[in-house]
Amino acid sequence: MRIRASVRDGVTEAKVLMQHPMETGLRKDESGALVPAWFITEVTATHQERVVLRAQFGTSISANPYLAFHFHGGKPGDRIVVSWVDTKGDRRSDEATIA
Amino acid sequence: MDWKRRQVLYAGGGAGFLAELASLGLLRPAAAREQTPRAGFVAKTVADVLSASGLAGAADSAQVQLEAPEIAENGAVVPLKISSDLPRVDRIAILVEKNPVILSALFDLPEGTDPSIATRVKMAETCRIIAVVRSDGKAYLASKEVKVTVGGCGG
Amino acid sequence: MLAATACAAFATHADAADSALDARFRQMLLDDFRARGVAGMDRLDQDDVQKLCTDTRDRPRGAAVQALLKHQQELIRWPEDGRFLGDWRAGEKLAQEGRGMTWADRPGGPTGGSCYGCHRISPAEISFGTIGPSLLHLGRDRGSSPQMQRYVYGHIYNAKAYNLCSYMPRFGTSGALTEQQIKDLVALLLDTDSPVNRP
Amino acid sequence: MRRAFLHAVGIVLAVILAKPAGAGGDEDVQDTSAGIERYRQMLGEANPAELDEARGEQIWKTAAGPAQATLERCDLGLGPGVVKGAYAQLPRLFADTARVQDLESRLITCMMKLQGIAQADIVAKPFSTSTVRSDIEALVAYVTAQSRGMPMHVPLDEPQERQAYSLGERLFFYRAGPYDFSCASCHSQDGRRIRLQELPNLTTKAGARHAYTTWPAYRVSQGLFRSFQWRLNDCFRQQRFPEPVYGSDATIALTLFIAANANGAIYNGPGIKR
Repeated sequence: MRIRASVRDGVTEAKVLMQHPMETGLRKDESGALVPAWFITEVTATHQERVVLRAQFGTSISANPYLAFHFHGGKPGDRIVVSWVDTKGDRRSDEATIA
Repeated sequence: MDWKRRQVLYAGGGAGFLAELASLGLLRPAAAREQTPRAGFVAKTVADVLSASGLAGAADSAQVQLEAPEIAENGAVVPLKISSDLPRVDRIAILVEKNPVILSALFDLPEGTDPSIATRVKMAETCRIIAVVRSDGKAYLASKEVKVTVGGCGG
Repeated sequence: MLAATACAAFATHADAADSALDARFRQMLLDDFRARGVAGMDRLDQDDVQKLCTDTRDRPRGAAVQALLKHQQELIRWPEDGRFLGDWRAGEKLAQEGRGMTWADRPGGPTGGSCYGCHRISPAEISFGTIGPSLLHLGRDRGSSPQMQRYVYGHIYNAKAYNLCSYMPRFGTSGALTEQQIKDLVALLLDTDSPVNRP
Repeated sequence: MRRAFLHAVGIVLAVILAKPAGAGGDEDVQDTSAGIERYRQMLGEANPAELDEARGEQIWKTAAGPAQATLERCDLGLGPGVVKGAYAQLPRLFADTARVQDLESRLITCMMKLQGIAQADIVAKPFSTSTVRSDIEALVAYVTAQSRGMPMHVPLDEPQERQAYSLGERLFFYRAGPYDFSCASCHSQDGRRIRLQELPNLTTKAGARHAYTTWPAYRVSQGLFRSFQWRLNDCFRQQRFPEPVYGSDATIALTLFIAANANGAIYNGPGIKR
């Protein structure tokens, strides 16, 4: 995951890139076989342990999802954590500090 | 998408398959279906997606802004920005009208988070993208048609 | 005299360097490509047309040009039934299809004309290339007389019979498209019912 | 240019056309271009190639192979371990291998020499698929990103480098295969496109500069990061040629031809493309 966050005029902008294939289950591979669905279903972002965004994804969020959002109350050095869970039950969590 | 297609879709999907069964309501009493958190992702019409997502009756509003390109060079990645001037927005949804799964994403915004989101969606074909926000319990929307084109040598 | 000799000497030297580079180039092709799927190494062998166009950077000149054009014309197999117009709907599908004859394609798999890669054709398709000219309204503008039909058929079959170093593939000569498929493309371009020509 | 176009393409039907070819002067075409331009702008705001850069950096710094060594002593042309700016000066002649090498062939050399990995294992699957990620492509993302903002300066001082340029040029113009294509068929005119994708004219400085400095790139249509070797490989596939050998002299010569034509430009990759 790549997380970038910066604060301007009291509003923190967070930009997140997540590595994930986001397979719809409708795509065929090179041999013509259907690739099983496999995608992120939930994303949670916290700022200093407080939830600032909860997202549910379907199959039609693009591969390697990008997400940008804005919240109040952040200041440089604060901790942001972004976590996701996918249809296989895999989880991933990464953090960054606000610049 | 019909049930048979979903079976194919999730064949071999393991935990994902069970999760979707649960979200479809098939592992729960029928009465609980409306409350399942992912009900919007299996609804088959825009109206059903909206009612399953607590956004029923969404009306066009100039106070919802949806920024999307007129033409997507590739339907696999269509960048979107959604924002709103409405107060106390606590939910945002993105719908792609002609995708096999209409609901693309659902965001819950706690107090202190601005109604301003950017992400990227897949589009199966040229159609309308609909952005819905909920403000003070009422739903509002903006929509835009995005043309999806065939690209490259195609080989 | 001295200048002429020096010139000749230079030319000889340059030719020698050129032929050394030539030999190195040929060896490089052999060493650095490999057959895969339907794409065999024989595809790197040039015919007379490819060679002349390579050597002249697609601006063919010299005595050989007319003879080569004539030979390319002879390679066109005209339909025995004398008909050129097929089904424009099938033609539209072929025009959209870009697959075929790459190392990733199955032998006998779908092979298209890749027409939209280079040409504007039906008005509804906004994703079209511009390497070739726009063909929108072709039949409307130029008519669809038997001569015109034959002309378009010939061009699709073997573009090199009309312009030796055209960028357009020789779809009939190379075996990429069948007679019927070329007729379908002619119909797409010239049939009055085709979206290309509808008012 | 117009004359040259008519002459060279000569074209199918140009002689009998009432209207000039599709480029320019057409409102629909203009609208489409503006729409696509906006799409690209929005895409440029975040490039998933960053994920590959991060993964590549980790691979670079992780001990691997029989020798359990990292790639941190790899010499990419500016001395062992120097990554910053190295890509902007590749391909170039390397004394230790006595060979002109591009980034990818040089990465193979380092993996063999420093880590003791067999060449066959490295080049078995050099390109990512939807299920398997290529380590080399991630390394390419990491290394190329370290040249962002630096001027392209591919050396042509050595005879071997100049010979590679000439061989690359020959390959660029070599027409063959069932469709009679060369690289030049698509890449020797200004302002042309395949479908909606503009084709850089790689025979001009401006065209080569724009194209070379935005590769390698994240391809949104594939959801994958793609290296320059992949770019050439897929062009040859579409040319209906046999497959170029990964990291071969032919691919390096062609890369050098384009890269040297881009000299003086500011490297701006990795890019993001359709």
